[in-house]
Amino acid sequence: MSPRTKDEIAAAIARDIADAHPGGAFVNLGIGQPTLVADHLPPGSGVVLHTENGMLNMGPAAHGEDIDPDLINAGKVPVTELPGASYFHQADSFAMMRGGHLDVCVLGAFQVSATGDLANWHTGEPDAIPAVGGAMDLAIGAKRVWVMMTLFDKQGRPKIVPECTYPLTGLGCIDRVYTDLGTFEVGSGGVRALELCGISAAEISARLSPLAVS
Amino acid sequence: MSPRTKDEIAAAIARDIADAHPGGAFVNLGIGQPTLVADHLPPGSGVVLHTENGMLNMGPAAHGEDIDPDLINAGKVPVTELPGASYFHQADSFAMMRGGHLDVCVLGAFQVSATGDLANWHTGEPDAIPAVGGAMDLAIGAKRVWVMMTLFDKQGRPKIVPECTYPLTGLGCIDRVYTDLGTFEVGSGGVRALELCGISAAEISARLSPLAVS
Amino acid sequence: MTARICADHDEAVAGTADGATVLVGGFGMAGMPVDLVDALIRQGAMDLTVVSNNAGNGDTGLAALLAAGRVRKVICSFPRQVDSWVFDGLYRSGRIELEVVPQGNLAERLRAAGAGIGAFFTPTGAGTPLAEGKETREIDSRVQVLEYPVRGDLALIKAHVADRMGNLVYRRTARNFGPVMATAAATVAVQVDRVVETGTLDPEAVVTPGIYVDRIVPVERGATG
Amino acid sequence: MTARICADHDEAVAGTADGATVLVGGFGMAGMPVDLVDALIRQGAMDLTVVSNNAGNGDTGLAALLAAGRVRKVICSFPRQVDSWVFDGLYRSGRIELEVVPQGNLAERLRAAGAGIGAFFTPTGAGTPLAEGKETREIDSRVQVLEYPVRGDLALIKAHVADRMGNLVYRRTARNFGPVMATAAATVAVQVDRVVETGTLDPEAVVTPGIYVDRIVPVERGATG
Repeated sequence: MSPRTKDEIAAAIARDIADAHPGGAFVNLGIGQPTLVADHLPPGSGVVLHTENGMLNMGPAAHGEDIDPDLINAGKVPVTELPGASYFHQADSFAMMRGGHLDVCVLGAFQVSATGDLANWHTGEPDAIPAVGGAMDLAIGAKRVWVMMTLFDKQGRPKIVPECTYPLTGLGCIDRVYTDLGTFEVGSGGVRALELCGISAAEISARLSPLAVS
Repeated sequence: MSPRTKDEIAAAIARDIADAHPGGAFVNLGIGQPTLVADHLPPGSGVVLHTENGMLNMGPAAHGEDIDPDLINAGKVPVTELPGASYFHQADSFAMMRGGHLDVCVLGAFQVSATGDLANWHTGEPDAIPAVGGAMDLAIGAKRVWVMMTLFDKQGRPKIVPECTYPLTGLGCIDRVYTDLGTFEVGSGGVRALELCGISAAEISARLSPLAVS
Repeated sequence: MTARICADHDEAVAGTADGATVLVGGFGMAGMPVDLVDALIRQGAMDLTVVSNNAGNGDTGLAALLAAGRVRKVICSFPRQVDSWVFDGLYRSGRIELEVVPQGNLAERLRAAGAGIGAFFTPTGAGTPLAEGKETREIDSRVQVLEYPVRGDLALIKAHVADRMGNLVYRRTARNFGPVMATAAATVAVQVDRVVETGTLDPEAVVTPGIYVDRIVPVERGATG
Repeated sequence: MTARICADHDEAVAGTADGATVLVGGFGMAGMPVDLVDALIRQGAMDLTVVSNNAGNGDTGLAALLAAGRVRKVICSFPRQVDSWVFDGLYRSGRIELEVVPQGNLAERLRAAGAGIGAFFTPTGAGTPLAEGKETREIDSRVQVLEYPVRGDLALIKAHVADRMGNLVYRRTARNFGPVMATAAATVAVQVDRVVETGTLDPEAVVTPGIYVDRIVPVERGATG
C-alpha cells in the first residue's frame, strides 16, 4: 500500500463519517483540502454540510450560470443550495458550532500535538499578518474535530509533534488526524496509529521520534 | 382639576410619548392598566408596540372571529397584527429589550422609591407564590421606564416612598411616575412634581412625608 | 443524526429517564406542546425538573404532569396565574420546588446552553431578591449578575410546519420559547401542525434549522404531505 | 424614531463623527455595503475604527476607505486575503492598528452589544495567543475566556428588501453579519436592493425588525415600490 493521495485521504474521512453516522451527520469542512471530503460522501449518506458563514445543507461548488455572489462558502467560493437548506446570521451560525451541534468538523493543520492541540492559523513569523477567521471556533465547535494534512511538511519535519511550536488554535480539541501516511488518534492517550499507508510502523516511530506511537 | 381617572392617566402618558417622539417610538406597555395607553395614542403617532412574548407592531385586542390562540400579548390576551409586524423568539425579544432598543416602557407598580427603584412583582407576603415574568427585564429594558399607578394604596399609604419595602424589581430604573393625583419625576434628583391633579402641593408634601417633593 | 418522523407522540418521548430535565415550550397555551406533554405523562418518567415559562394552566398538559406527581422541580418565570391551581396546591403543600427566573434571563440562559456560552453577565435582576447569592460585577457603570446556562435532557416544543429534515417554522407569538429550547436540549421532540416535503420551506424563512430537531410528530395523524 | 428612507447614500451616512466606530457588514463581498462605504469616503470622517469580518478586498469599498487614510484601527477576524493588498501595505508600514478576533467571538460580541449582555464566557480562543491577557475561568471542565461587547456608533449593512418601517430580509449567505450589526450600533444605515410597502413582507420571515434600522437607501434610484 502506497501513501494516500489527497483524494484518498478525503475518501477515508468520508467513509468514516458515513460509517459512524448511519442516520446522517452535520459536518463542517474547513477551507482547502477538507472540502474534498464532500466529493467522496456515499450517495444517501444523509450528511448535511454546514458553512460557518451562515448556511446548512450547502451543495457543491457553483459553476457558470449557477454562480450567485450572495451564495458562497467559508472559503468565499460560490456554492449551491440543496433542498432543505436554511440560512442564518453569524451569531446563530457560530452558536450552532460553539454549542456542539455539529457532529464532525474536518480541518487542515500546520501541527497537531500528541494531546490534540491544534495549530493551523498562524505561522508565527514576525511579519505575517495574523488572520484567524473561524479557525478557533471550528477547532472547539464540533463533537469530533478531525485534521486532514500531510504527515510531514515540505522540509520533512513531522506535523504530529510532542508540543505545537506554532501559535495554538485550540487546546486538546483534535481526536483524529488523517494523513497521506496513515490515520492517527491523538489525545489524552497519546498518539495511536489506526492505519498506516505505505510506511512501516518502525519507520513511523523513527520519523515521529521522540513521540511514542502505539 | 380633580384626580385623574385611569383613562386620563393613560391619555397623559400617550400624549407625552407622542410629544417626545415626533418620529415615532417603540413602546412596551406592561400588563394591566398600562395597556390602556394604547387606546389614547393620537392617530399617526408612529408608535410601534412591542410585546415581550415575541412581536413588534402589535395591534388592538382581538374580538370574535379575529381571535387566534397563537396571537396573544404578554398578558395572554388575544391581540391583532398591524402591517409591518414581525415575530421573534424569546431570546431575541428580550435581547431587544435588555439592549435598550425600546424608547419607553410603561409599568404598573406597588411602590417606587424616590431614587427610582421599582417594586412591582411580589408583595413579599410569606405564602405568596413568587412570579416575576418579564417584570425585571422590562424594568431595565427601555431608554425610559415609566410607572402608571395610583399614588396611594387602598389603605391610603403612599406608593412613592423613601425606600421600597416590597421586594425590588429593579434598581434606579424608573424616571417618571404617572398617578391619579399627578405626575412625578424620580431619580438621583429626588421626587419632583411635574403636574398635580386635584391636590395641592402642600397636601402632597404632607401625605408623602417624610419624602421631600420639589 | 437527522430528524425522524415519529408514528405518534409516545414514540417522540420514549426513553425519557427518571430525573430528566425537560424543557417545555409555550407562553401560556400559545406554543404549548400539549400532546407531547400528555405522552410524557403516559411514558411515566418520575422526578423530573421542568423548565417552562409558566407552571401549567387548568388541568391539562403541564398541569396534568404536575398533578400526576412526576415533577420534582419547576424552573419558570411566572408560575402564578388565574388557572394555575395545580401548581399552587403542590407549592403551598411543599410538594414541589420552584426556581423563579426572570423571563429574559430564562430565555438567555437557554440560548447560552445551546450556543456554548459558559456564563454571561446581565443587568436583569441586579439588586433584587432573585440575584441573591449570585456573583455580580459592575460593567459599564451598571451592576450585572452572572447567570449560567439552563440545559435540558429533553425539549418538548410545538411548531407550525416541519419538513422531513426537521426544519421548522412557527406561527405568530406561538414561536416564543421553541427556537431557544430546540437548541438547548440533548433530544428535541416537536409536535407540528403538519409535515411537508423537504424543499418546500423557504430557506430564508426557516426559524429552527433541522440540526436542532430529533423527533417530529404531526398533531393529527395523516397530516403528512 | 422609526426608519427613514434616504434620498441617497450620502444622506444615510451624514453626521458620522471623526473617531467613530463603524461596523461594516459582509463576508468577503457577500453582504458588503459598498455604496454606503463609498458614501462614507465622500463624507470624510477621519480616525475611524472599522469592525468587519475582513479588511477590504481589491481597491474598492472598505479597501478604498482604508486607502484614503480614514481608518485608525481595524477589528476583524480575517484581514489577510489574496486581494487585501491595501490593508497589508498599511499594516506592514505601521499605519493601521489591528485587533484580530475569532469570527464567532466577533459575532457574539456584536450580539452582546445589541442584547445588553455585559460580558460572556466563551471557550473559543482559550489557551491561544488571542486570549492572552484576558480573564479566564474554568466552567464545565472547560477553560473559557471572558469577552466584552463590541459596539458601533454607525453600522453599514446590506440587505435584500426593506419595507418602509425598516423591516429587513436578506439574501442567502449575504445575511452574515447584517442582523447582528444592526442591533449593535447607535445608528444603522442599510442599503437594500429594493424598498416595498409596509405590510408586504411576511411577518414570520422578517430577519431584522424595523426597530433596529434608522436609514434605508435603495441601491438603485427608483427601486422604491
